[in-house]
Amino acid sequence: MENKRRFSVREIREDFPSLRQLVYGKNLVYFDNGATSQKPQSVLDSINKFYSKDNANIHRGVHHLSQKATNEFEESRKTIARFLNASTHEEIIFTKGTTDGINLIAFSFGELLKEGDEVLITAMEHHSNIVPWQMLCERKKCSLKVLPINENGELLLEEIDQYISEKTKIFAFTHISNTLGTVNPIKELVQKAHQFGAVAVVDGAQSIQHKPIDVQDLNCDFYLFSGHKVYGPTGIGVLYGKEKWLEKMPPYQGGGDMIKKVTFQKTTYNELPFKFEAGTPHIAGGICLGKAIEYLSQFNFHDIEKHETMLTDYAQDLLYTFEDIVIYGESKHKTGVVSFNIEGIHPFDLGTLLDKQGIAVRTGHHCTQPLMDFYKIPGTVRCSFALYNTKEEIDFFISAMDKSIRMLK
Amino acid sequence: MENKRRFSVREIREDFPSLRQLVYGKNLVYFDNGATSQKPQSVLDSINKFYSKDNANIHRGVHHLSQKATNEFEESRKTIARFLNASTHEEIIFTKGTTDGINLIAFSFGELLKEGDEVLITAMEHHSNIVPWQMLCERKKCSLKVLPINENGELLLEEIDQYISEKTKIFAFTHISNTLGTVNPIKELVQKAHQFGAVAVVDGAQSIQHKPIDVQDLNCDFYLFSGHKVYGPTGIGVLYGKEKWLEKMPPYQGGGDMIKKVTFQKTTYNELPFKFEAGTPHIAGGICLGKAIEYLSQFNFHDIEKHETMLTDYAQDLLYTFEDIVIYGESKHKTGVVSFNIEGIHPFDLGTLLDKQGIAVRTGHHCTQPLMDFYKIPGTVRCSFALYNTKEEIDFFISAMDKSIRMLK
Amino acid sequence: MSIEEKQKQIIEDFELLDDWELKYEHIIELGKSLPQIEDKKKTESNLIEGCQSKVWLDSVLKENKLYFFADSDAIITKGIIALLIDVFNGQSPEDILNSEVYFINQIGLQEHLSPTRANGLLSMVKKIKMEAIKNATVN
Amino acid sequence: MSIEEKQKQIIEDFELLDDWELKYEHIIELGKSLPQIEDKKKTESNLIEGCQSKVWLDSVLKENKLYFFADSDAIITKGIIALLIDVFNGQSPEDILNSEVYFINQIGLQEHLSPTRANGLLSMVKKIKMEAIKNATVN
Ligand SMILES: Cc1ncc(COP(=O)(O)O)c(C=O)c1O
Ligand SMILES: Cc1ncc(COP(=O)(O)O)c(C=O)c1O
Repeated sequence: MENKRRFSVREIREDFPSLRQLVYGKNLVYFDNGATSQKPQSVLDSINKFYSKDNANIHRGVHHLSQKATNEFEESRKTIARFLNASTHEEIIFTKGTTDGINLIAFSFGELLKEGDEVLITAMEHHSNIVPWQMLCERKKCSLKVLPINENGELLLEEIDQYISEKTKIFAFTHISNTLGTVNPIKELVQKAHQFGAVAVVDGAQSIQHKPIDVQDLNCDFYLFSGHKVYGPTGIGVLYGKEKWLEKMPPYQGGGDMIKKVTFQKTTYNELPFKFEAGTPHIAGGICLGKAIEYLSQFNFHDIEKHETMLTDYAQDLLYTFEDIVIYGESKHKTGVVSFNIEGIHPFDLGTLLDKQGIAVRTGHHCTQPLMDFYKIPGTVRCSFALYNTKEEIDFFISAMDKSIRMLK
Repeated sequence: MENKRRFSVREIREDFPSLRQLVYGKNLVYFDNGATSQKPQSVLDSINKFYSKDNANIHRGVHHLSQKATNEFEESRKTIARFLNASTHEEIIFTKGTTDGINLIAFSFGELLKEGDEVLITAMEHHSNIVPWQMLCERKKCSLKVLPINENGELLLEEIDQYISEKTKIFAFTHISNTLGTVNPIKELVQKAHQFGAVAVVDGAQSIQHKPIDVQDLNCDFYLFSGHKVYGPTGIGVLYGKEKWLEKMPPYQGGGDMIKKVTFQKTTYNELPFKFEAGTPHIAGGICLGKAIEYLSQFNFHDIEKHETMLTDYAQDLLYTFEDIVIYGESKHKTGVVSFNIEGIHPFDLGTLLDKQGIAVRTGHHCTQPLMDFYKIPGTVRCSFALYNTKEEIDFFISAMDKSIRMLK
Repeated sequence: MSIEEKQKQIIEDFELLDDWELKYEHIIELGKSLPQIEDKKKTESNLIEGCQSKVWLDSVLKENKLYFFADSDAIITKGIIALLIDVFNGQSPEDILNSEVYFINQIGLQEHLSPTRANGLLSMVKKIKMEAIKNATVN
Repeated sequence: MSIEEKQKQIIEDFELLDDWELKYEHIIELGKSLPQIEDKKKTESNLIEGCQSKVWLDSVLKENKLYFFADSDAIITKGIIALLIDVFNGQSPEDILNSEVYFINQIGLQEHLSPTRANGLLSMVKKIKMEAIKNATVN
């Protein structure tokens, strides 16, 4: 057993400078972590160090700075590979974010699809895990199937055989719903995909920061996440892919670094992971995402999960005391997110008044319009938690809710 | 006339913390600016400020931080639009970099091409301005034509009519060659493209930092650059496109932010520029690229050009005093870059010994292998200059060259 | 009263409301008292879709003066709309076109004008001007 | 001498070369004195392509001992290759497989082992091990 850092929220909060600020003269309460997380000082320091000490372009330079930057970039790739338990660091492709990664798969793996093939997604997907597949299906004349959910916001697993078949080539689903907080049984879903010969694409945008991930144990074919949601920088993300697929897939973008040899007649492509990393990558982002992962790795993940689930339950229990509350997503397997409405009140109005009290929640459709259509609502108010949030913040949020509702009713 | 900052290299160097460092105990001499530039303190400060004060996801949030971040991101877009003199800021698309931008055009504008159409590039292009077009031509059964150069590294303009015709739909060329420093007569090239009904794509990766750009005056259809080469962060770049084309082009990536309405049956796309910005963008990168552009805008561009051309000429003149030197690219219109070899010495050996003396030059093919094939060499040693380089650095470089050659011969 | 005078009036009114609660209570009040528009007027062409709340806007021209009818599904948006309508109602298309809306900033509601597309307010000001253009050229 | 002893020897030799110039002069000297390999041995399959310099490597097995022949178009790369060959020449495939190359780091040439793909050195160590595997399994 490694010796992990003691999980103390008070100490953790000290690590995040952006939490110590006033909004309209009030202490910031940041409950919009599903959209993006705040960054620890260690990540800020590493960004600053990179740009003021190590900044250079990578992979092609023989000079000292270039080699230093290259080493750090490639070390970060290894850190991430270990974090996900990938079999080799060559399975770690740096992307712009989850969206970029899904588009890469939809385009590149998509090239292996034929007319009449099917792609299966679920009814709780983020637009980023819907639109690229729609575009692929249009391009390749394939069809898109959607596994439905029940009112509790759970997948209708008992009906899955109506939606998956030998025609299904890709089954893409989210690990945790960004709108409902539902935790899907992804190991089971991966097995289902494989049973029918489909690849399983796991959208990990909302799970990487909440749960330990072991891609070999999950046996998923692809797993994606965004740096900015896991305490890292913006503009960087990761696509994990099984080597056998990445080897088969054609490149997505062309450019520097992804080639072995270019002539005007013929171009041969570089090996993994570089085949999928055309152009100068987000060097600072790649290096500092590694630092964010190191930050997270200090802790025992069990402590993080316990704390975040406690916050979710606590918030939910207190919200249920409001008259006219509707909570969306009532699965027993749920974490990190509470999405709700007060009947007769528009989420925008509630969000605006909470904001005036220093509380950052998200309101709207959360890039899951089909889910809003399912519940027949324009949007919800969503609290999403991170490891630095506290019960006291939730108490304050509840009293602010009280005041806001009184003002609006 | 605006009041511009006095151009003092000594003062400018003070702005760049990374220049004040030792490499193997020697003062860093950074001549690898063509690969990436160093960053001024103002950019570092803005990155730090963003992550420690304003960090939030943008466009969809009603809360204070989200609005602040959104405002800064969109202000940056306007700053860049003004810098390029775009007709509207909606013509400014944030990308990952030049490579990403060219791929976007090749994919999306490429959808408008038909079998038998042609794409024209030049013999001095960077791989990023070759491979995406090769991939497009393969996908759409089009053919790729290449305008040749002469030994001096200049386009054979007098022969262009053999390469361009009514079949040509895209003419893509670099403004300044990253390997040779040749400055192409792009206004003329744009006119030529238009004369045959082709769109003109200008690779500005090596010009944005050296020359004032006025896209309306150039009348180019697309102009691309990378943030990291213009004193800004990594992982961010800009695609300028004429509104009329951007409106016609289908989206490139699907996801959040680029849609108006998603249902499983039908998705409608958002307006410009968002149609081309799927997913959470590189928010910090976008904001801080604006700061880099503001840094550059303090100066009169004429002063920058004068200084950098002086450095280029000075280095070249001194290099000519070496026996057995071959300089590649001897156009009269040349700036920022000196590429050379000493006969009988491999560029890698020279680069290694210069590095040991604290001098960062680039060696190799500079992602222009066809150009290396043209000159029948494995690579060159390349010095590329930025506004903070000095004559004294060049003097030191020349003496280090002297020592290195003595060791190798 | 001219558009200018209306805006000054609103700014003065809001100066008395010296904390955010009073301000927003007032706006919510205005939102509640703005007459809803009929469902049949809530057409696609009258709709300004923000990312967060919907806004419908309709207008009629009477004796070269424009009158606006508007609604929103969010009450705060509706309150701000009520202020906007109050400023522009009964003004000529030309005056509307030549006017500049600055009161929203000055009463501390600038957050509702940000380019977040979080609500349809910015688009609404645009739409009001569009209506003015339409009616000014007919003229 | 064993692989271990050879490496120790090289490290000791380099300790006397106490600045970068002496070190690199020595490497360049080694590079110059390493016999070139015949052009016909410079085949595709013997080529290790780095981004910057080319390396060719060939081997023969004699009485269960491996002997290497190598070349490069860059002289510094060739010098380091000469050191590598010196370490591995005349060793058994098994010993080569079980060895760890650490001397490059210890003589201050770690920059040549970075994953920049700037030269073929890392790949060369790999290739040497591959040759050893090939010959060890034949055995
Ligand atoms: C002329 C030219 N085009 C394109 C590129 C590619 O830029 P990036 O790697 O930032 O995408 C470069 C930079 O290396 C370049 O010099
Ligand atoms: C479940 C899910 N998938 C995908 C995404 C898209 O991530 P990004 O915007 O970082 O590309 C998000 C984030 O909003 C998400 O929550």
